[in-house]
Amino acid sequence: MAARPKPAESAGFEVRLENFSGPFDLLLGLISKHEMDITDVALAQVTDEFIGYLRRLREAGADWALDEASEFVVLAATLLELKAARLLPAGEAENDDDLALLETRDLLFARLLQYKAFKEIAAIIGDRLESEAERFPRLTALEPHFAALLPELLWRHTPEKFAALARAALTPRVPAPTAVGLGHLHAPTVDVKEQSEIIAAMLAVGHAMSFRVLIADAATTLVVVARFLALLDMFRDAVVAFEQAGPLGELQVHWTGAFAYKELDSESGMDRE
Amino acid sequence: MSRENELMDTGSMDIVNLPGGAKAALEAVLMVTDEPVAEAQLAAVVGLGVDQVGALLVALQREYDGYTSTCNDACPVSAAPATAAPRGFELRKVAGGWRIYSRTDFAHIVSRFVMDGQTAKLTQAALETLAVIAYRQPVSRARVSAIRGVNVDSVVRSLAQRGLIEESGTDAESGAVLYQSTHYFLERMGISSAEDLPQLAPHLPGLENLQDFEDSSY
Amino acid sequence: MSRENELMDTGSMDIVNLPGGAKAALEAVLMVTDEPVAEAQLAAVVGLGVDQVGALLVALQREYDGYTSTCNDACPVSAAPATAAPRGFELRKVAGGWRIYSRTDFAHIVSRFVMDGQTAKLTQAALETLAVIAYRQPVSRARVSAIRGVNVDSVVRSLAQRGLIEESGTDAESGAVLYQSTHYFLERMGISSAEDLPQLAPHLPGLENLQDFEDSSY
Repeated sequence: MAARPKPAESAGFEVRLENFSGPFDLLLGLISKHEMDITDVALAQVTDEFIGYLRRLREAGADWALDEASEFVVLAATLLELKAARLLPAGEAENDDDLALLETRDLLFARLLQYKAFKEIAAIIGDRLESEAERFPRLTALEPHFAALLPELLWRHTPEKFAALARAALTPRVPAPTAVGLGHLHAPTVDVKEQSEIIAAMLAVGHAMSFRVLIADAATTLVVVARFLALLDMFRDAVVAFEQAGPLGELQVHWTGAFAYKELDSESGMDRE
Repeated sequence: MSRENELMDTGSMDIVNLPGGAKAALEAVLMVTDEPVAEAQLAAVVGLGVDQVGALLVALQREYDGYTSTCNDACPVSAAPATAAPRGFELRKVAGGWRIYSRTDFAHIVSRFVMDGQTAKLTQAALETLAVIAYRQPVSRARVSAIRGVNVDSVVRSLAQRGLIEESGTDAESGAVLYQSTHYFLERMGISSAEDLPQLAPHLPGLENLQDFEDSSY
Repeated sequence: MSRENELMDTGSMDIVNLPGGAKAALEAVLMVTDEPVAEAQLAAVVGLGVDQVGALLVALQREYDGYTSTCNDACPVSAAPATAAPRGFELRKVAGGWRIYSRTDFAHIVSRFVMDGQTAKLTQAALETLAVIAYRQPVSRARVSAIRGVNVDSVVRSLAQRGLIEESGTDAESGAVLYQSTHYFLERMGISSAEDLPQLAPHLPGLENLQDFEDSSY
């Protein structure tokens, strides 16, 4: 399937990973490296190369191997999707399913091309910024006799008001996390926080409980997942501890936190009293 | 309109009588600003029409570039070749206004004096993010992320800190913060408006219907 | 001394070949610096002798005043009357060196420009920047940018112009200019020293943890 022999082991993972900033980048690199159509890229081969590369990274003590690995999973999924769509006959679409797949294919290619276009534009902008940096603007302070013409400053700030302003300005601005669209999810949402309260209430009786017991009343898989995530959160907050006799054994959960879990919820504004 | 013209004439009277005329008056104003000055503001200050001022500025620009013009004011723009040595500075229209810059030929000399504004180069990731924002503005971080295929939060923050992008309200539907490029970005690019950016289309072969797909939700 | 001259000659070689020659190189420097530049410093940078540079500066000065000189560089100072219109700017030798100013004939127009559109109130951005400087002084612009999340260069310039902040030396490590609030600021606040500013809550971030971020190379 591969148009060229596998590169020598010593060549390593040729795509310049230190510069790559995401799956599209890597994908473009791969396509140009193998000088082939996306359908001809042997995913297995690329994966082998990548795993070998990661192993060498780890041996070399690079602690960002995990980041790279997770990026690669995204890449592999994109690649797989692209291949699946690409292998379809490009002729007339027979039915709606074919059409949908073709659209998927086009969409992925369009996104890849768009990404490539922005890379090219970024290079142009970079060159432009660099050449413009050779010009220096006249940046003069007003001569004193002109500066004196500026209207007298209106100042209505008391020290207290000014301090309030400083407080606001010095408070770190935590940017809202990038919003992830949930439009494609149809299942009713389950609130992890709510689930942790339920678990806290169950564990409040005082003795350890198995995970099986904690999810006994879960109506859907989603609730099971949410309870599991809630337990992870609570473990992070050091209010529960886990115990497991052996691999695949029953998971026992202990309450190790303060008496009431709701204290941890103070920031959510919930008050159950 | 006629009344306005009358007022302008009164204003222009005393300028024209000054040595160097209106062109020198414009130069004098350009000497004291630390940002590009809009034609309209210059026109108001010297008391001439915007068109007249625009023509004078172009004449000055040509003079600095070495095209001699012995005529005073309202000099016709000729297609003659440069006949004098260019000056060490140039007049440019950037970010919607006019401003004096040192000529690039002397960058190596000037840079020894001016440390200010000597900023570190942008990384590849920052450049690509900046490109997407400049061409898709106003745009949310989520959408930039979708186009670039990676999380862009920290890059967006550093671009804002460098003054190249800024917040511009929120998306009506999602409430997400939108970003746009700044005047400072235009200044740094040496262009007058975002419309002067190079065309994106030639870099997107066969994607005439790009609009459709890019607006789809990822 | 002779060795220094050799070095200078090498420098002047390429400058003379540039369009406009050494005179244009001097103009380029003078046009973008906002403080008087010493003749010796200019001479070192363009790679010519101090005497030569002094003569070129006088030639430039006369050119701006309207005495035409068609000769390039090393132009003999003639006593002929002004034959061209003077420029809107002039080159003056003041204490410490040479600087380009707007021509005094146009002071009334420049004044009009300075007063035009200037409001007596500080913008929100300026106030917040002033607050950060007042509470974290002495502090560099880069640090203030890091805290505010936006580029503060022009705001800092206008605060300095307003006399609310001033330079206070440079950072020992980075060499960056540091800023502090002024006596005028204290006067306007009605307090006698910066220590009299109301205390802020102790848990507000200092500058320590911003170090990493602002030093990252975006």
